[in-house]
Amino acid sequence: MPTKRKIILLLSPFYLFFTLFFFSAVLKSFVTSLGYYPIVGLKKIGLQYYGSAFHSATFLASCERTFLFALFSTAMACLVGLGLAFLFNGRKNNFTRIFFKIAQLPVMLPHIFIVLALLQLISQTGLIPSLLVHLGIMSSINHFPLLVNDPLQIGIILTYLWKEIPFVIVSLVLVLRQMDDRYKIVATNLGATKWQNFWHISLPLIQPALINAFIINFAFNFGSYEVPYLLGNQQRELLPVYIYDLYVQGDLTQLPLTMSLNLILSLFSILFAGLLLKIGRFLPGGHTGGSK
Amino acid sequence: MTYYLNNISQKKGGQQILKKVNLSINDNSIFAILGPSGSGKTSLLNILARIDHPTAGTFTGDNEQKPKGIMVFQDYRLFPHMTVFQNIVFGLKIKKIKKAEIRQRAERIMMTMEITELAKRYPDELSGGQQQRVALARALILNPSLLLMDEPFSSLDEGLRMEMLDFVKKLQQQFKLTVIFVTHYKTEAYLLSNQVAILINGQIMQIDTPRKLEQTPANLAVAKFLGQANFIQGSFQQHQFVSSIYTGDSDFRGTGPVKEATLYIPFVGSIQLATTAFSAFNGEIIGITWIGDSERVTIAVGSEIIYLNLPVDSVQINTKKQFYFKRLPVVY
Amino acid sequence: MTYYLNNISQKKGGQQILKKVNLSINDNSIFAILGPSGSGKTSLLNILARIDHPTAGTFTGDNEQKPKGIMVFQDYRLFPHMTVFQNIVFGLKIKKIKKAEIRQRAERIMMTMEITELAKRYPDELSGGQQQRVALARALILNPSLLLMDEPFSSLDEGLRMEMLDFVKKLQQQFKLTVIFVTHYKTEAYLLSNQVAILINGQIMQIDTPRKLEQTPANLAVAKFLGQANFIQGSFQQHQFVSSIYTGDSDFRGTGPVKEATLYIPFVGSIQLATTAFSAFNGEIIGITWIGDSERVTIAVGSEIIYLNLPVDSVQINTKKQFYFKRLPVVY
Amino acid sequence: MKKLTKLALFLIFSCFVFLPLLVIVLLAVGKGWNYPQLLPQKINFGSYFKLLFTNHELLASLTASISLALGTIVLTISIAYPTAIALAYYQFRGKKLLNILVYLPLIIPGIALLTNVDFMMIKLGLDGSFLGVISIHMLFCLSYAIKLLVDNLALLHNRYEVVSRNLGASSWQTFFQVTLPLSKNGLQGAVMMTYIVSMTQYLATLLVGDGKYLTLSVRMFPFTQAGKYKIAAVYGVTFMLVTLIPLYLIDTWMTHRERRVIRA
Amino acid sequence: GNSKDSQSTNKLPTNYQTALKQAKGQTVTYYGFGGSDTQNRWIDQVVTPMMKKKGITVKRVPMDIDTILNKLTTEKEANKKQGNIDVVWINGENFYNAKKLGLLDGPLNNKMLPNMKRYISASDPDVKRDMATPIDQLEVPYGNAQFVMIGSKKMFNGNYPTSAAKLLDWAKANPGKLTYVAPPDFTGSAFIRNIIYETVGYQALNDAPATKAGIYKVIKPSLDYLNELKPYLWENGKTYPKTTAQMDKMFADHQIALDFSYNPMYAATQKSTGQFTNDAQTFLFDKGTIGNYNYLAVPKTAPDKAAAIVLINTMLSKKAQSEQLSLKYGAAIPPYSANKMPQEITDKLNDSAAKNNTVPVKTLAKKRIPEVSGKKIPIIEQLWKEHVLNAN
Ligand SMILES: Nc1ncnc2c1ncn2[C@@H]1O[C@H](COP(=O)(O)OP(=O)(O)OP(=O)(O)O)[C@@H](O)[C@H]1O
Ligand SMILES: Nc1ncnc2c1ncn2[C@@H]1O[C@H](COP(=O)(O)OP(=O)(O)OP(=O)(O)O)[C@@H](O)[C@H]1O
Ligand SMILES: [Mg+2]
Ligand SMILES: [Mg+2]
Repeated sequence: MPTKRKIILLLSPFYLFFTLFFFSAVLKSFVTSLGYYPIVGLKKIGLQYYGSAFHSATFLASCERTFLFALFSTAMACLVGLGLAFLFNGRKNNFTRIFFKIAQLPVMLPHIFIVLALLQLISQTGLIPSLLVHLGIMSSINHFPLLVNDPLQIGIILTYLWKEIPFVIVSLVLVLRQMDDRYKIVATNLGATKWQNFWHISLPLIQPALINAFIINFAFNFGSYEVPYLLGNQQRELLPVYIYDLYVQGDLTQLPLTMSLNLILSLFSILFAGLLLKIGRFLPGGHTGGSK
Repeated sequence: MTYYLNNISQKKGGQQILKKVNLSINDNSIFAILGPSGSGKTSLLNILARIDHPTAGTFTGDNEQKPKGIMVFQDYRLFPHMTVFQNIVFGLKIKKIKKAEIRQRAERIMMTMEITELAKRYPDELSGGQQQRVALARALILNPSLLLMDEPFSSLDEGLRMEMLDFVKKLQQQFKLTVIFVTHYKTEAYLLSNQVAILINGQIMQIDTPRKLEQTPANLAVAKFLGQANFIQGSFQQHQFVSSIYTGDSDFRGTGPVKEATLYIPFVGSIQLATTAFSAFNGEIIGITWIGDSERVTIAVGSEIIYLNLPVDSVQINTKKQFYFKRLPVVY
Repeated sequence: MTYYLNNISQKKGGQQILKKVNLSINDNSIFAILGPSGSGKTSLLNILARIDHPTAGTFTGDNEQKPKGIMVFQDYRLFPHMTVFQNIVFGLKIKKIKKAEIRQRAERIMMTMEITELAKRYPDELSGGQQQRVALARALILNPSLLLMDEPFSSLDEGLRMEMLDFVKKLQQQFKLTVIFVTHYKTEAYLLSNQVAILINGQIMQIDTPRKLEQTPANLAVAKFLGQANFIQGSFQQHQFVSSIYTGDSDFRGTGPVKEATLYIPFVGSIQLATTAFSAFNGEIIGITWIGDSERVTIAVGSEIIYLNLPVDSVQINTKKQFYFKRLPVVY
Repeated sequence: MKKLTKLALFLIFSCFVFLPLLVIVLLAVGKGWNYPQLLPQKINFGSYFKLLFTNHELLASLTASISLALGTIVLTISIAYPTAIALAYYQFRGKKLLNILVYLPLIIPGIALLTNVDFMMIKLGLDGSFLGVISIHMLFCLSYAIKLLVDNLALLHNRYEVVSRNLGASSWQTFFQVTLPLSKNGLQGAVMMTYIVSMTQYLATLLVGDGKYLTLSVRMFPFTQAGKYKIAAVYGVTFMLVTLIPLYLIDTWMTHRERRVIRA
Repeated sequence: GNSKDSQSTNKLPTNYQTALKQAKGQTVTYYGFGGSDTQNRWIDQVVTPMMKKKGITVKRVPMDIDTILNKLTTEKEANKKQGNIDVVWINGENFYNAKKLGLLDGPLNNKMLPNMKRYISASDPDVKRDMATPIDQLEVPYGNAQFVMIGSKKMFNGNYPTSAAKLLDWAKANPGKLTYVAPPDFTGSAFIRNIIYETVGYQALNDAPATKAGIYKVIKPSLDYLNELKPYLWENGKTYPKTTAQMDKMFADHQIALDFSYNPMYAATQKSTGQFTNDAQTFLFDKGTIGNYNYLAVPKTAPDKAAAIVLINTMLSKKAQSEQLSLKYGAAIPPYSANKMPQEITDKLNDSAAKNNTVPVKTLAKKRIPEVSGKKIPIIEQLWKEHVLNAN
């Protein structure tokens, strides 16, 4: 059968739904961001909103801060998740099976829950400081470092880690399960140590999955406002919160600006994702060609 | 140094797939293990490579307590994410050998394997035989003191196979390697090694030189495995083999009930037209197939059909001939 | 019905791996394609099975416009999630054939393949040869009108291989199948088929009967591929071949410059000790290796070394002998 | 020694996961939990269940949530599978672009997207309809589903599909007999993520659902956002139960049936 | 409302009787913030049964007003004639926007709403203006809110800081024991406005032009005050709680001494569910606190306006409002005009204030300061962010 027709057939549902619901919506927000929002009388089309965004020092500073923050928290999640996935990917072992089930738990719950629980746990009157005081490890709860709304955004990072480490584990283990240890056996036989094995064989083989998980998490960490809104530090405001605040002020004439900021943020994420995919293709493991 | 396999047994899926294998293999030699499909060859090599643990028994060396062989896998197992070059140098890179040396060694071995132009390809862009050569190169480049090869030439054509065989032999002599290699293809075994063990059904049946093996297989199983032979049913009575095509003296090696004996007539080297002291049978030539270096001749002896490989043009179809055993025929 | 391959070309990774292949294959026959590793055999079969598209050319049949062969894959490709039984009956199940019939056909073929006891196992619990037999069974059970086999016996031992060959032959006759099979192992090709095509470097070099192929390869490439031969460099002057070991008449088939010609002396069937009209050379026997059905004899002729396969015990080591061509020697 | 570190890591990780969950459960069933009390003064599971079963809305929300989730799963998988197959098996023009496109719904912030999607839905006459709501849920699940499937499918490539087609199976037969079982792990992941993402959609459900689909999340999120800890926790525990139980059942069933490792 | 069959219901009925007749058998959909369990309970347990008696089913959709407005705007943009929202809970800034975009239907007048006529006098400022936006009969008040302080008796030793100055003094003496929710949180923002009223007065702010520069000039002293207070706040004012919930918890745990709420009975309801200890005490600033109303409105796209009218009238009824006085329904004060307040409600209010140890209604009414224009609020928040939060 002609492959071309087959591919068109395979992709048409995706493109159909994407065009209907997604591209059209994005297009509309793009048009709005250009300043065309007739319902409030804005009809002048131009790049003025983009221009003002790039001239705003707050915005740019927030951009940089958010990028570093997202990069760091995503990298942490991926690193820890990767390590744990490797330690516990066996399927025969009951112990690792239980581990996998536990790891699935956080994936299933919305972020908002962990925010709620974290506030109960690590705010200064939370369970953990109380426990430390009770146990005599700390003399007063005031010595407990501020972990919520703190300048280092530890609260947000913890929330993201709680959700994302398991996500990384789950997506990697699903791949690792499929990939038996045949190549590991070969490498060991050729003299590779455990570490070399990990570095040269296992890691490249799951590299595409890892990059995927990284991009998904990064996009979330970079673009979502819910958690930073609740747990973030107001002085070091993250970009999504900055945009959200602008949005909820309820001034509809500001909507084009909000949209342009959102689109700038998205564009940045897209470029970064593209870059990561590109890098991934050149890194070891970029060519798997279907493991044989 | 000598390697010892002591009473190695292996069980899998409730089945005994290796049964008390005992072998001692001199170092600096090539040792072939020949056996039919499913006889346990791969399983045995896996144990020698310490990829698998035997359920019983040990594999030891004179000096080393735990020798470990480098393996060429039957199913190649090239790393799918590495190019041919990367695959080949993997073992060297792991050992942190200098780049220049790696490059040089890789180039040499790729030249020998005729895969130099493939260096940048990925395994899924190679033909079967090319993959097998890369797998070979990946192990050979390490000059391992103990090299294990699992049917390493099965996908190669005759010409390449011979070159590879020569190369392995040279390498073995140059670096004083010990090579244990497994095959189902007896010519290969005979060409490479002077010591061949026959593994059938998880048991070592015979260890001998190729010639001895062919002429006097230890038992019927070996004889049948070596193939290219006629097996004539008969009985063994009063020190005589009795059957429809031949009755007379024989070299009896059977263990089974005397009532049922089998006469072993290999296609090659057992029967000739020139007269000897051992008259065999009189038969009619009913078919001749040309098979390259000789002719496969189909002979009807009474109601039995016998096949022999005879020199080209030594008999004509539809003629009758008297055949002779070269020596006393073997009966099991 | 006849199948036609019309000018099939294939390009991959910037390389021309099949070059205008033209073939016509009669139905109800077994057609063998023989070629060295990497010559494009698998690529060609993939096109015949319509797994791959040629960059140019077509594959057609007399009645069918788009014939499609059922393939036995070189790397087996057993479905890893199915048992041996499920793998074997896959094609039948797909066709919604009755359970009872499926069961019966499967049992018969498993018996022939000697894999009946493996029915409930999964592919990763099988040895290499067992996997190959399952792969064969999976295709053969369908009695496909066009069967494509890619090195289907490479992992089987001699005995099994012969049985399988017989089985395929019988099946082919019984169901009037057309079988195209690919191998690098020439004996296999010769045994199964009377029409053998030689594919080298993506080109069909010769289509002939086995005997013709061996005796008069169309060109040097074919000769070299068929292997088991000595190639003596010399020149072709005034209708005479001139070289250090032999100078005289020859059957010249070369195309190249006359200055450089090559004398083709296969190990088998070209040279004998008995006197003929074509005196070859006088050499000293410097080595004898026993290779099963004959002896590989190493002969020093001046400074050249020549190998021949001679009947066992026909020469003694360290003796000199006069050798004769059986017929006019071929020179390229 | 190594076993010990592994065990230690396991325990740390378990604490990391369970501590917050424990807090939520305690919040849901406890009463009077103020500093410096370590644990709630009273723990009363009865009150939780009473709240659960006397809440007449809960059952309706559950039905809404689950039917939407199931609908989303069907829609998402039926779009994600072909797309993933194309991405994992074939080379075609625009593949790189598609690879990035797939991430877009995750990348573009909800603010920029939701009202505009709602606009489109109104224009298409789909707002307030089941199809409309599962379509927007699908939009957010699609990235996960496709990526998880691609990761998995790419491992085996289409080697076995080729065999199946060659042996005479139709596209559909091949899909159900070969592709599906071989990518079971990826499918499981995709279904799981889709279920979860659909269950947790709040704004999208409200906006596009036109208030007709009052799912568990729709009812719960105002409380969590308003920081009504206790009632949020009650909903949260319920949410956990209805998410975890079916997903664990699926997982157990899958691993149970899966007698064989699918080797890449 | 599933009333697509009857065209007539898509227009506002002319009077209550017609509305009642038309609405019979219909479903009315109420959209409002769903995060208040007491409010939800009131609608579910009090209003819904009352409506049921009138043959009308109530459906409550929990959606916050920002989202509702969004939805309505989108519907208007997409030219949708009939939506799914019958009644919305709206106020202040959002009303300003909704009105500007012409999303709301009206007039909602006395003819249509007998209970409005009965209990609310048209001259009430809160019926005329919502955050300085003229109401023009586009919304109807249904709940009364006033900003109150909740202090810890123990920590303040019974001596509550009833002015900004006292608050500052106390903060200096007890550093780290105060904080406020960061704007744009609703209460946090209100606290800042209340401080502005304390320091520069309502009138000054109300008169200031709605520009950043204009407001800054006026509220500079207030910002200075907040900056002076800053180092004595929790975590030295480097960070602030983000939600009232967070602040409530800090207060409950006695980490801070002062909490705020827009509901005068908030402390009482919190105590009744065990979230606050008995130590919590409600008080006001001497100069007064901000008061505003919660309003109801009917969108132009409402599918069943007759039922909407009935619902609004029912929510305004004496029965509903007096039920709402109990703690489990949030103890919200009715929006009734002081002179039209039924005696039994007044009694109940006084009774409850005494029992729950809160500020009496009279006092509340006396110390009520109106809201400023909704347009100014984001500007104030912006200024706070620049000059207080991010000031070094
Ligand atoms: N996991 C397993 N469970 C059950 N039986 C197994 C398993 N693995 C291998 N076997 C059986 O063990 C026997 C030996 O297998 P092995 O792979 O060693 O054979 P082999 O000699 O290498 O054969 P071949 O030449 O066909 O590769 C076979 O009969 C095989 O079916
Ligand atoms: N994807 C690819 N890209 C580039 N070259 C390829 C690709 N696939 C195959 N080739 C090359 O095409 C040639 C023919 O391959 P093919 O697999 O047909 O060989 P073959 O005759 O089957 O060899 P073998 O006997 O070793 O299996 C080989 O040289 C191979 O390297
Ligand atoms: Mg094997
Ligand atoms: Mg091939």
